[in-house]
Amino acid sequence: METAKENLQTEEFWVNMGPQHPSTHGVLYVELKLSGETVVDCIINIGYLHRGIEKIAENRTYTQFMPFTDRLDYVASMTNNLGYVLAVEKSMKTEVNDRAKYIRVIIAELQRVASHLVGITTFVQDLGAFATPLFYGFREREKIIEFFDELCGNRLTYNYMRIGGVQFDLPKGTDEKIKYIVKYMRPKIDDLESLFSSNAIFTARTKGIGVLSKEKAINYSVTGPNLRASGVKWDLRKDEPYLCYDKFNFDIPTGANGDSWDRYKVRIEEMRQSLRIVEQAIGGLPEGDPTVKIGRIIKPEPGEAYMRTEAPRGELGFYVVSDGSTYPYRLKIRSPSFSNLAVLPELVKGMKVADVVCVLGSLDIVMGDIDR
Amino acid sequence: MKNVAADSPEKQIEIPREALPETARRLVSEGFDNLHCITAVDKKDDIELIYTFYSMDKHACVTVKTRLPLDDLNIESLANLRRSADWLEREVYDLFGVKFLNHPNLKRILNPDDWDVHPLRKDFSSPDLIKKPKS
Amino acid sequence: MIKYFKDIITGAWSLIKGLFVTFKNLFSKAVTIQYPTQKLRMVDRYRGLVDLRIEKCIKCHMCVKICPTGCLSLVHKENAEKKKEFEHFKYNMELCCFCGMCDQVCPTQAIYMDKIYEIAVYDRDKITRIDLLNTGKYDEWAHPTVK
Amino acid sequence: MAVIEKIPASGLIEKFPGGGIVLTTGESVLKWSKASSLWPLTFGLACCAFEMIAAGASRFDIDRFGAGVFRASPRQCDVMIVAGTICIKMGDCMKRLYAQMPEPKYVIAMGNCAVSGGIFYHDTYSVVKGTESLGIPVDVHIPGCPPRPENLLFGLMKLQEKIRNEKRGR
Amino acid sequence: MVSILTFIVMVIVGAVVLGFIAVSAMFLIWWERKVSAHIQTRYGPMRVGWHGVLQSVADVIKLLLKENITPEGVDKPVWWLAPFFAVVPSVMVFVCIPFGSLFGIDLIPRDLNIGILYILALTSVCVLGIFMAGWGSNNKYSLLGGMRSAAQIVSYEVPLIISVVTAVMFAGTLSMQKIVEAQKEMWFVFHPNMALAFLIFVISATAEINRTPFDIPEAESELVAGFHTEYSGMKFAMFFLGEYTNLFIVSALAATLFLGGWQGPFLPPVLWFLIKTYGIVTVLMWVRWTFPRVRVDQLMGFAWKVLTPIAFANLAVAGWVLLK
Repeated sequence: METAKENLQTEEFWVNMGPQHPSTHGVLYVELKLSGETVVDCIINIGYLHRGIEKIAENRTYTQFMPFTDRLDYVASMTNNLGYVLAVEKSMKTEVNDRAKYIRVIIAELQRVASHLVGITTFVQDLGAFATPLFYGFREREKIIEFFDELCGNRLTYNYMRIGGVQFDLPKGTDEKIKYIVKYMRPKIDDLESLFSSNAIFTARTKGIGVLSKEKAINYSVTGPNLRASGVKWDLRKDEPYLCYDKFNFDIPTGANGDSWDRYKVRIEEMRQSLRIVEQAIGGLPEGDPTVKIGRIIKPEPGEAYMRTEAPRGELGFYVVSDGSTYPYRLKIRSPSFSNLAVLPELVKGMKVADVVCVLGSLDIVMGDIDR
Repeated sequence: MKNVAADSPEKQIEIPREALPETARRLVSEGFDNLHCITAVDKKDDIELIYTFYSMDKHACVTVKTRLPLDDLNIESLANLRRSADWLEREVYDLFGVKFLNHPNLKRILNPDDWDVHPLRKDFSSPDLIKKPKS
Repeated sequence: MIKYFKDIITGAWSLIKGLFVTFKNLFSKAVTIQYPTQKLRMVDRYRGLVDLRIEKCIKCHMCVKICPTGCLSLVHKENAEKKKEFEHFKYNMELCCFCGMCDQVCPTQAIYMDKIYEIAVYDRDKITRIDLLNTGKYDEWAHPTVK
Repeated sequence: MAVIEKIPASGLIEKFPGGGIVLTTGESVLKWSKASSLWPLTFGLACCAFEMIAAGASRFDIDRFGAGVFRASPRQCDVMIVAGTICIKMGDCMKRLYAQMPEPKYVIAMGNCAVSGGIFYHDTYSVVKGTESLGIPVDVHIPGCPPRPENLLFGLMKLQEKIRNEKRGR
Repeated sequence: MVSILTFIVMVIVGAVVLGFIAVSAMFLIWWERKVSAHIQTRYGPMRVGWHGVLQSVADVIKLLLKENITPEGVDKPVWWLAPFFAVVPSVMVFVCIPFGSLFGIDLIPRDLNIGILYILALTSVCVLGIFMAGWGSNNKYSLLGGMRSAAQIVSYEVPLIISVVTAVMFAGTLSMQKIVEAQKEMWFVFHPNMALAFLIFVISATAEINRTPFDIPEAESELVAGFHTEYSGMKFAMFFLGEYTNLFIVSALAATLFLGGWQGPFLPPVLWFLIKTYGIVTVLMWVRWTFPRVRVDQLMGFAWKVLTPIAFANLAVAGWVLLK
């Protein structure tokens, strides 16, 4: 038997995953070096969706650039809008009024729920539960999307936030609608959880897979739910509160091990916390006009501003350098998925092919966010 | 430069490029262990590199800036100190052409490998780039 | 040994719980909108195609200036009585990003976004240079038919 | 929340060729089968991919048209829905995917980016100006940024119409 | 004269069986699409025929019309034969599936006295087609899929056969018809031993026919389409046909061995048989559209560490019960 094993010739081979592959969440290209089913090496190639948004920003006025932020992380357009307007407002040293802040918080948190629904269910889809969880997630998400549709007239690219406020005030009867969404969403999240969390197959597939330690997470500058799953209690909404997040009660869920299971669990818990914030915000919504008149032409002082916000996928930073004209001199987008994806080769070495898909799904990346 | 610890949440320091590895090492040892972002700005005659470090314990952020003249775009890489620098430096190399010395794998990351232009430079031009008509 | 059996039983029970969720959904009502026979009513703020109320337009070029994609092109001339007249007002639907900036910026609400959303063409030329001054330009898409 | 309007049955309802009577030419049966079983390629590029999934999901349900079988392998699909921005790096892969599809094959360009480059037409260095500029023939263009799922379904019906009316020998 | 008559009967029986297989596979595809759609709270095919009943017909005609691509570098003979190897054994199995009786004629093409053995032997051949497809495609995904399939079937054959042996022990015969008749008083599934064997049979049969949660050979989210990645048109349709025929066969086997086959009150036997079979098919579909897929090593672990020992223990207990 021994000799037979010695004489057996084995060879490692490369497998290309992507750019067109059902579970790369877009156009990611992963090269895997396999020995049998085990991953020996993993190389990530990105840039298949690099649209040069940073270059476009230099040729658009501050207002005109707004629609382009929608197309960065297209699963969570509202939070991109928010990050951008906050950065420009910081460079202009203006602040919006309370009503606008509350509206922004409500919108951003609903968007987080919608985004996590997609994140979790595509993850489970990657694990092989074909279509059913994904469609449940989309069915629930559709409630929020329909609300956004009513709010600003589009389903995916909202272009809702404005420098100095928001485009429209909330339509009539929004209170009830949002309360209905919150009421509707809670049992549905429980349903999703009972479909996955207790499921023996799901547990076996995710527990202990792709363990991201605390040190490694910080070393790679991983942010968002992925960082919190590694046990770091860090959330910009609590630690560096922007808008009016300091007025709300909510918890930051953290994981213990940093494996795929924790990343999934943190997202589920975050949706519940987001609903809590929405509920508080809609209760304390101040009256007034949600826009500040700052003039049609936006012209920040020469200088620079860096603003980080907590997007659903992690810390989204906008670095605005202005030279006193109506066009940004340079706009850098520090996208969360970019850093989160970089950690993948570390996590998958020595694992099975199926685990690569699992880890990739649990990192919850969006290619538009990575390639910009 | 002495007292980088947090008295204000955001602190900027400007250093010559030779001092970057040393500064970075000190910042990391002082707890600013999250190299959050590396980016560059083309200031026409030189390129400004911006490193953002921050510390989760101290709730503080330090921005390190350094300038490179256009004819000598070389700087020591931080990829061996902080792993997050790996991709971020590749991105800066791709878009601005700054060469990071001792980088483990300095290849283009976003644009095709066979390009030799750096699109975010102010003097960049390409046949694919159609200017929007100014009105 | 006891753990072995316990694992199997708890595992099986967890799978059955999952089956219950799908079973519940199997007999709940479908949420589908059966598109050609049922349609969603577009909301008031819906951003469909860009349209123009010709008589309201004062040719101020605000919409052209604000457009992030450069899909509108307006040329006007002045007639004998120093009144502005259209030379052309073209709309390139191919480039439009339906952001609603023109709608928002227009001082007289002349340019607006209507509620047409069913647009599909075989030939691109149909949507590249749409004459906004032509009143019947969207008739085909306002009442879509399939043969 | 959303208001659903009932539209009286019109030309949009499909019938079995021959108007319900199974007495029809072989040609029209073949066309009918091609039109009612368009399997799309699982191929999302950017934002529009999410509206494509939404069209496949429970609310809009593209499967009603027989087009819900998203195949991951280009060898088994009939229609490529180009959903999103095509970048220069991706262009070659697109051409290869199109070449790998078996005849008869159809292409739907979904969203302005796939039609012409759309919002990314100006001032960018890495975006292909539409599917047609890659040399891939497009059957139906669906403008929108992104188009609503209903619009994708409408485009699909337009494609079915095109297949039903096409001359022999494609 | 007699030989000509036998020949005609053979042709008729063959045509009926083939027709039944085609119709049944098409029905199952439509049924699966409907069941999955309603699980996902949507409608599924609606627009061709009443609730889309003609959907599968359209699909099949279209698949037959598609271009048949032979990629460069495939191993031609293996590549061409693979779809046939995936379908032909499943068709041959129909020789001894007892459908019951209609107008006094037993609806079983030939009641072999080693029926169950014959069926088990043939179902194992199906894996050869999958493995050949994986090997011949000259595609790494296909190769991985084929390898996985081979490993999987070898493992799951063991608990499957042992659970079948339990049933055979209770019936005391290998003939399918007699196994059904042995359940005249009580269906085997109501016996505790056999209930367990039934569960084991259904689980390992799911693995045998590569359905979720054991669909690792074609694992869409990992291997694109697994062993049939490179197949198009007609050949792909044959794999599809084979898959759904196999689904029917294992359900029919489960119904025959454990649920009393065509036996039942009031309704004609054929109807009983079909109701039971399609009931099990529906349950398998329900399972498929609910669960994620297991990983390849977990799959093996489950077969060898859980199913096989329990099946053996069950067999031993059954033997003791019978001897008593």
